[in-house]
Amino acid sequence: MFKDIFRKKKYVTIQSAPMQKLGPSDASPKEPTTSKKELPDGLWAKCPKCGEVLFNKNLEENARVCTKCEHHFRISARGRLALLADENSFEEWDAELVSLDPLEFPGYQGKLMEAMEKSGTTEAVLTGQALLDGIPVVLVFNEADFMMGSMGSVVGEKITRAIEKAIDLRLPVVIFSTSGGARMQEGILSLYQMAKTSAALGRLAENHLLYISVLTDPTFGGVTASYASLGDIAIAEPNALIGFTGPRVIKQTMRQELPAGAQTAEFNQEHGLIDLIVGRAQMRSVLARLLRYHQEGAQYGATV
Amino acid sequence: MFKDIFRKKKYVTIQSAPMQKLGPSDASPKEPTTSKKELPDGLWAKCPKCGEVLFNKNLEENARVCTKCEHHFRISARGRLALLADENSFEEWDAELVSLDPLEFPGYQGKLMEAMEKSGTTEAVLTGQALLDGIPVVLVFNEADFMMGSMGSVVGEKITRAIEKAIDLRLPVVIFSTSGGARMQEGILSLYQMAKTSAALGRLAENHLLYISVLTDPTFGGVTASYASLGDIAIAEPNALIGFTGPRVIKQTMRQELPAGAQTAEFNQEHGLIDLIVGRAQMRSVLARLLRYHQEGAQYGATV
Amino acid sequence: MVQLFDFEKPIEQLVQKISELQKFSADKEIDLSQEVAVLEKKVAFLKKEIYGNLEPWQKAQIARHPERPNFYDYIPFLFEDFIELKGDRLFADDRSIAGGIALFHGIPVTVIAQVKGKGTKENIKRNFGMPHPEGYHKAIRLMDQAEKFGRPILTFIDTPGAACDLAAEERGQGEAIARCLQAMSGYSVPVISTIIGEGGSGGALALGVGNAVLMLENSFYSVIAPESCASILWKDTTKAKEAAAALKFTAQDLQRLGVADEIVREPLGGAHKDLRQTADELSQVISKYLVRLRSEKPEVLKEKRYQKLRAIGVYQENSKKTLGISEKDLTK
Amino acid sequence: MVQLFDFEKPIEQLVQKISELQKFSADKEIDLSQEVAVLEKKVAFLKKEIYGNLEPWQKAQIARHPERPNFYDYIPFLFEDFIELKGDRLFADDRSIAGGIALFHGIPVTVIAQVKGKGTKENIKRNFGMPHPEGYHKAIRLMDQAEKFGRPILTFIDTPGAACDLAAEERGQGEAIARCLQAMSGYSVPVISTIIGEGGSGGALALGVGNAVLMLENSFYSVIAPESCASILWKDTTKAKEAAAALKFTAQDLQRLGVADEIVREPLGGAHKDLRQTADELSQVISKYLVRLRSEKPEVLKEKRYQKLRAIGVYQENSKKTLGISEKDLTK
Ligand SMILES: [Zn+2]
Ligand SMILES: [Zn+2]
Repeated sequence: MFKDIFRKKKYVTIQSAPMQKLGPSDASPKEPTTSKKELPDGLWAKCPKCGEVLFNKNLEENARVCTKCEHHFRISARGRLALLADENSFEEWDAELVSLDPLEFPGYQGKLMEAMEKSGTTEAVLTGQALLDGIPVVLVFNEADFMMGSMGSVVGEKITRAIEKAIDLRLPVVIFSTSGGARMQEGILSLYQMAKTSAALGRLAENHLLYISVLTDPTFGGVTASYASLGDIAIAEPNALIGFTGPRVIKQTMRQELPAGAQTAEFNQEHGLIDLIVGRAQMRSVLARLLRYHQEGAQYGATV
Repeated sequence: MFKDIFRKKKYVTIQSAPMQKLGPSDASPKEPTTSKKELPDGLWAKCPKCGEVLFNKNLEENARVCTKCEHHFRISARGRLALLADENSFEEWDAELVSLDPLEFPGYQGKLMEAMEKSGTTEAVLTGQALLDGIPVVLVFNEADFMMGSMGSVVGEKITRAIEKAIDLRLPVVIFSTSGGARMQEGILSLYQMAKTSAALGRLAENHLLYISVLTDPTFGGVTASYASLGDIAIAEPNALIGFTGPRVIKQTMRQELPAGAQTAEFNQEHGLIDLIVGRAQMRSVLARLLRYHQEGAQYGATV
Repeated sequence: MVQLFDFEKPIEQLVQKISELQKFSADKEIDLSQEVAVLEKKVAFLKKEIYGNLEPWQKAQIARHPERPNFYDYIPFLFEDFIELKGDRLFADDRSIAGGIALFHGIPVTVIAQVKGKGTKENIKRNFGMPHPEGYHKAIRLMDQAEKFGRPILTFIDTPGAACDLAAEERGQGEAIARCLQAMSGYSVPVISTIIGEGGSGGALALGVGNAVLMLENSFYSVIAPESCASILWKDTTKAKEAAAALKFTAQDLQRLGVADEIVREPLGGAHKDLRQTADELSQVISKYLVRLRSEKPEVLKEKRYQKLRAIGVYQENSKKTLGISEKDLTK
Repeated sequence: MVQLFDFEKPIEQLVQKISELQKFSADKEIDLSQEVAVLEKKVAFLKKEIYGNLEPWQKAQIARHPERPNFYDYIPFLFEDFIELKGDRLFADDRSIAGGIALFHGIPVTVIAQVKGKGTKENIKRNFGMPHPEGYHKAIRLMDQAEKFGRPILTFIDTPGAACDLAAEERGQGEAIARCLQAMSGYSVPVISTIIGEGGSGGALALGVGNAVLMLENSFYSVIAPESCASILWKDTTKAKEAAAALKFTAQDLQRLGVADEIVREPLGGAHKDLRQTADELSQVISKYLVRLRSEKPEVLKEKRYQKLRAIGVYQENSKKTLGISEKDLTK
């Protein structure tokens, strides 16, 4: 049953080219940053912030940022990769890892198949090595279209392997998180991926290697409570929703209505949790500067 | 002019005996924990908390804790020493260090002389080595009667030397702080004693040696902002006032009236700044247990 | 009186019948000892039958029992001495996490425990055992000291989950938990984590990065509360029972999935039926692991803890292999 | 227009007289160039006379001048690039302390600076340059990263003192400063601290534990504000001038007392008279020390910083020695 999917898609190193299609991540944007789509698929998208109707083609060309109000639409893992990595520099890792259904959880297999079809990828994370403005770096991207980037065994394992490889290669790590949190359908195994990825990042830190965490809309739950919050430098995209507990659960559980603007990137920065808010257009150059200033040889340690 | 004072007092190792006179520290207690004395010196003291008139003799025998309401009166450095150290075990260090007047600060020399007379000691800190319930420990006590325990060059130097000696001897350190803060009359030199003592405690920590800070009434300013706040374990006496800025200055500067109970030991504990509040009667046994559990050989590290 | 669950009622009814019979026998001076003996046997059988075959949802109910022993209840039975140390040195003392230095079988250890309250008043004080960031910061502070002084760390987990309110969000609940996970994964001292009641999601996991993970027989440890899971899956919180089964969160499940190392036996009916017996079992099992772990070198302890985490997860790596999902695959 | 102090007014009056004279000369077409030249010489002389002999209290006024350059003013002149990094990851981002990574003479450095606002609105945002505990926590977080990645640390001090309100007390102002002192004392990277304006008490010292301590010519660095000192000593805040003299807080005093390593020259009248010139001087002096410190081994840097602190203080050790207090004693 799964077989066909794996035959159909052969994940080898793909070329990154700035103008390639970045979607379809936001074709059906989720609340609360975006409202339900009212337009036919493919051609147009309506900006959930300013209401502008945008040609999808123009939106793609603008890195899926609204040309009128700079609202950041969601973007696929490969779309982000294309915006950041130098051409032909990306080498994907561990694409062959796929999820099983260890708990025989009701409906999980079907959900996995749906997610693969929707996202065109095998799991909720893309990992590998690339050059960013000439600087070698390990890149990790959550894929929102795959079960809202949720972390099960495969996501945890792929991220952990990427970090471990970064240690071997003495490379910095940049992780773009977009996730609803731990993946319920793998139960305790998902929960412990939080510990596993955090432990791997601990090793990275012991090796004095840089980790930049870029939090994008949305980052919640077990992902906020693990790798997304452990960056030496924490960057967020403007207006991204970031938190531990989602606003709906807070309302249901605590009967507490969050104030306007709560859990936005700006709110998180106000509360000391985010170093920098960087728009998608500036992301590559900011990352390049930060990576460059952390390259070995640039620092004191290497000069003596 | 100072000479007589040094001839008069010969500070050699003194014996600690539980029943020795603990005062006269509180003969003239300072606001805000205690009101102005209305009783003739020596014989009686009035409890500033419950109003009870107490025989000074009884008060001394009860470690200067009110026999009715358990209010903790201030107590001299040597009074504390007597309550804690095993008999004949105390070896005083650096008693010969005395203050100069490096800034030729108006009135400082006179204040030093007054302080010596009032306190019967040469400076605002007493340092040395002792046994506490058989456990070797470095002990440091601020002396409130010496310029309200303020830290100038001598206090900073004596504390730093005590910490450095503790490192040499691989002993834990217990410091009882009682201080208004850095000593204005030595200007920047006083200020840098904060950095000096903190740096020495940093070395102690690197050596994996225990530091217990006991904060007593009052601990403020540059002492709170240095050695008093760096304990692995922070203990406070009940109801002791502890803070960075004194309530009067906050009121004057910020026109902000502190709420009742602010800056008490209990307030500080509520705000996460104090591990334990320990009454004077239990202090020795609590310290003994903590010291014992930290003795080398008691831990995992030493067994492998 | 101790609150009873529906599934316990057949036992209780039988027990009542016996006492009625005994009263009747005494009043009327009729010998019914044989009948009583038969019934008592039946009670014993029923207890084994019912308590021995509890469903996940029933275990969750026992784990959440209002009279289930909490950390403070265990202290006098587990430790020769316990000195509680408070505060995160940053913001507050969080009473849903207790920490301190204890003497366990003669060995100084650092103890960190989540604590639910008994009764409404204490529960409010302890936020129903749901820690805020300051609780995790306190835990890290005290565990860092354990590492500094080479003391083993014992953690006790009992929480519905981390606090989920605006204050928690403002003070970085996610980062606080993540820092706790990272800190625990890096220690060179032995770390033993025991789930004594409810192990709710990331809030529980934050204290769960042990060299050994132990679970009381009727505790559970789950990625999500069964009610929330039912609400998401079936938009129906009353289906918590089904969700409880689907989540595989019992001690037995977790042992099978490579998370729990050992299950600590509880008296029939749950820990609240006999605190001392539970504490004795707990003490013995922890001691067994502590002795074992203390014989390891610091760097080995750290490495083994990492490898333990590293091995958790089930996935398919070679895409040529058939994707049959079976018990065998759990061995990876 | 730039605010003038009373002691500057003779200069200003003379300057005005010259411009009046020049206007008169132009209007009436009378040659007064000789008279103007004489007056201009007199201005030059007066400037040297006045600015070259400033009293401590006058220097304090210059250091506190509302238009004195703050850290943000210096950025474009000191650094090729500056990336500001925010937040303590615990509670808030304190805007009275700015931190980040900068490129200084081509070298990546971590920069931490206290920042007063310009004007009321910005001053409120920056709490008049008085940091709360979260500011010090942010500083420690960023400096710890500098240590982790082997980057030199540059700190810039400009604060009336740490925040002194209830919120600061609640969140442990004392401990936050103490932790900052301890952290700075333990780094193995070069640390250079420069007082660019007001160095107010413990709040300033928290960023002052450098291998080198530099002071702008008109900055001051004091254990207590002169007003507070006057209030305590003479119950009279108007005697701040006398207190300023007693406290020996000028750059020259601090160099003599073994705290300041070098004084960075300012233009006559103070840094606000010529930002670029001040920044250039500052850049050169920092660069000189940075080159020197970068040639040292990490463990040596740490040890030397400790020994520098260790040597600060003046006291009498041998009681047999006469207690004459003189300049000589300052050598200890
Ligand atoms: Zn728009
Ligand atoms: Zn009393």
